[in-house]
Amino acid sequence: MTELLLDGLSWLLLIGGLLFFVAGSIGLLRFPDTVSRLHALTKADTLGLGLVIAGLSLRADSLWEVGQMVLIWLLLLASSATACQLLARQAGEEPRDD
Amino acid sequence: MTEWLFDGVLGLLLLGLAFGALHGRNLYTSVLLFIAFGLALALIWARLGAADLALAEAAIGAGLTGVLLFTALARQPGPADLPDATGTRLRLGAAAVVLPMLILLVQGLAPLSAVEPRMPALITLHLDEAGVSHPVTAVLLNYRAWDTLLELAVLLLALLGARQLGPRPLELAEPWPLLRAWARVLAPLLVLAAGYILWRGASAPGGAFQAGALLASGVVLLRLSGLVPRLRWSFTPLRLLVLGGLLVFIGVALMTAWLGEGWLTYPSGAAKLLIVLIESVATLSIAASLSLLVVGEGEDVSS
Amino acid sequence: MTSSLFWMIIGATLWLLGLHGLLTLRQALRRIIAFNLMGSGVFLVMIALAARSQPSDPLLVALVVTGLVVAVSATALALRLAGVAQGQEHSKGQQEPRQ
Amino acid sequence: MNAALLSLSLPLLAALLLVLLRPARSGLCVILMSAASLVAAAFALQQAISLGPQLLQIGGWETPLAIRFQLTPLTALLMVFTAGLHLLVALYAARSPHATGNEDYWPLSCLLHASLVALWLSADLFNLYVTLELLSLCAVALVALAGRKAYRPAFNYLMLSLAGSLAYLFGVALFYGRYGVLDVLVLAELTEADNTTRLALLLMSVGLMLKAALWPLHLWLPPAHSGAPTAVSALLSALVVKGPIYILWLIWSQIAPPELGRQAGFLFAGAGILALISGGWSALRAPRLKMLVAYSTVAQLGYALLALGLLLHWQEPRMEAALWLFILAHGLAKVSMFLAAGELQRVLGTRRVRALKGASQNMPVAMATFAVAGGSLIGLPPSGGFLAKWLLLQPLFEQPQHWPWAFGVLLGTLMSAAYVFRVVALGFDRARPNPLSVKPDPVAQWLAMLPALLVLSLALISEPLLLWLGGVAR
Repeated sequence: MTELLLDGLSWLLLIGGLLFFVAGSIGLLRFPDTVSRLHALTKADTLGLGLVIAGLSLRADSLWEVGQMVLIWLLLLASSATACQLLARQAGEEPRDD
Repeated sequence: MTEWLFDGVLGLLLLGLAFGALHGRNLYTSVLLFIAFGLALALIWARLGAADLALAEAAIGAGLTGVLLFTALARQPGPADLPDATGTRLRLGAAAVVLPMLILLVQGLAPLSAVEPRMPALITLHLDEAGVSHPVTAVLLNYRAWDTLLELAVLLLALLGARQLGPRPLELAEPWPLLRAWARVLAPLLVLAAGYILWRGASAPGGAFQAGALLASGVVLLRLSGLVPRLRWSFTPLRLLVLGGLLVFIGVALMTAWLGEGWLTYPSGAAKLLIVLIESVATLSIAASLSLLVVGEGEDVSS
Repeated sequence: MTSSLFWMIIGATLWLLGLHGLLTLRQALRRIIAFNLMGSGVFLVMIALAARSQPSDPLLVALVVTGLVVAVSATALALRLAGVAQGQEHSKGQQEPRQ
Repeated sequence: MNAALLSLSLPLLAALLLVLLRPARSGLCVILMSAASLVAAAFALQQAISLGPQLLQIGGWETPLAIRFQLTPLTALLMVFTAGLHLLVALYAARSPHATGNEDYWPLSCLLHASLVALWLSADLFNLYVTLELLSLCAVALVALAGRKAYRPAFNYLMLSLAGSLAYLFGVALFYGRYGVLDVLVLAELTEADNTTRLALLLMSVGLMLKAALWPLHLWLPPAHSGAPTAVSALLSALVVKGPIYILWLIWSQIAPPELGRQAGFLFAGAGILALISGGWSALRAPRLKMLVAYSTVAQLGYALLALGLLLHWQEPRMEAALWLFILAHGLAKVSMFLAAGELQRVLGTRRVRALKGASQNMPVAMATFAVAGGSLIGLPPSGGFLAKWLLLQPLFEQPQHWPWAFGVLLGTLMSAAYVFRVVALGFDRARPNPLSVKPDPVAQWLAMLPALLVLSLALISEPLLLWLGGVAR
């Protein structure tokens, strides 16, 4: 029973994460200016990857694997936050970039 | 069945991304889709059992090419949004030429899937004499080391060629505390990861090129956050770093030809040592060359 | 049809897509992308050929790693060249080029 | 074999040291290096003739696993040719710095030398691809030395050259997929005339023809070769395009099954005749001197293509000697012609052909160089060009059904005579010459004359040369 529940929950999380990725990618392509593109991008990064990792953690064999995945997520969170701030600053300095 | 579904979706996605990258609405979309294409390709390499290549594609193919494309896009003088101005008639004409070629290609390729390759057996047979236990590294640095040597020369030539094109000043914004702080954290991690990938290359997927690309990304990061001074070609140690891989490689080739058994024939027992030596120096050279290609600012050639 | 043949055909299609782009496109950046697609097409054919045996033929994987580095070097040079060639055409007639 | 390896590593090492140390007198270093490499190559040639063809397994691995170097009299001869031409161009370039662009010319020309030697020696299809890429990146970097006006031609050159390489690589992948080996000599015994082989040969030939600027894929060549600095134009026309031609010869005469060769040979020969005519016509109409010389390269490569085509079509071994003699004679004559053209262009301060009026009164040596080199291109006796054409025509005259080919060659000869005389007639005009913009440099003009004199001297040793080439080619 717990097996089944865990499995279902993990699928739910995975699908949710993928949806965020798809939405983020479409946003990156379709949004008109830098700031809204960044908005789409960071959503996909943080939430999408977070959900996927949560989903995969439920299927992991050992805590060691979960730890690795969480480490990856943290690393990505920090760099995407930095990169995003940097891009936003750059976009703010220019009047309009496209 | 699931496997076919996965393969089919991945293949069609790849072609779709490729088409989008070529004919995207504007250059920005094209570049973006091209990077996505590179990542999809890395996935396919992993699916087809070429983990070395997946690593290399993610680091060099998608990562570095993407950065280079974005740099070029930012320096685009004209409005980048205009779609490409080619006539529909030309496109259709070219398609009419290219489509029959597809039939030809498929006809030529179809019999190949049934052919049994015999090289893998030969490679495994000699693996314990090669000095490394990972077959791809053994091919790259022992069986076909001459290819790898020439490939380092190709990288050097790209650098020398880019140098002829005049200075390309890098306009850095005022260095910014958050970026600097993060770069300080990330750079050592990248060095660590590069070292690990290099060391792992002897027994598992990984190796000099992947490690070099990672190191280069660290250097680029540090340079962009203003933590490293300008990379000057006139600075002799930098040139030594760029040329080191080739010099050591040729040195080994000459030594083995002169004193040993023949051109690039490693003496038995010393193979592992020589391969590690060549790989480490080559990693540094590759890292230096790639970083110069990305953030090198060039100088007047006469300087 | 085997999986290896499927990927070979995808690779060949990719190569032709790149070739078509190279023949018809005029913007330098797009042509460079087209060249890269052609390269990826050949590499895909090679890796599909490598996947005929289990594990993958290491020789072909090594050849593709070499080819990839060559392609990236060429791309870097081509992008720089395209940049300066375009910049120069852009400034033509407006001002005397610097230097 | 060691002499050949020395001849290969000298330029490679010299290039790296030049980049690293940036000596003040790079020119002198390169002259000494290429002279040493020439001596080593000559030694290798002597060895190859006395001991016969030699093979080296790189890394000491068994045959299909290792890349192999093959040293045959032909590859050794090509090594001597490469080192010799590099030496001649370096002598001129050291004398006239304006012909090089900037100091980076020296390491780049050394790398060009090294990559060509690596190409001649290699007997492995993928290794040949790497050397081809090395060669084209080197050539592009050299063209870019000319500065801003050359960037656009250099970019087009690079893109087409890369596309050609990828077509070639596709062919290599097909060969490996079909036969499981990359070694040329092993493949030679395995190949069969099936669909895959045919496709692989087609892709490789198209790629190589694009890279060698063989008609009809030659359009990138004239702007790139004429836009480069003078010494670079000479190297490109005399050496770089010969690399892909060598590989083309290698895959068709060694790997391809003879029945496929017979079919393709006819197409090659036809393309050769068309190259002669269209290249000659464009050269005749070219407004600029260096453009004229560059189009003449397109036309002259037609002879090589014709010789290769007839060699394959009739399996006629005499054509082999003709092919290589064409390559040698064209290389020497073209170096002279480009150097003379560059010298004329610099002294007169203009690139137009029309400005040459009466130039012989001020620069007799340069004009004479142009005339002598042109004589060899036309095929006037006594010259290397005449010998090569004689070898080509002999089998054509023997049977009446071959006379149409001979007629094509005749037409090509008339065209080349026309464009050479167009320049020479203007130059030796007794009219009032155009004013000079800088003082002519007689030493540089004599240095440009040197290769042309060598072409003439090929005729003096014609008999042993022909006998020997007949042996080499086999």
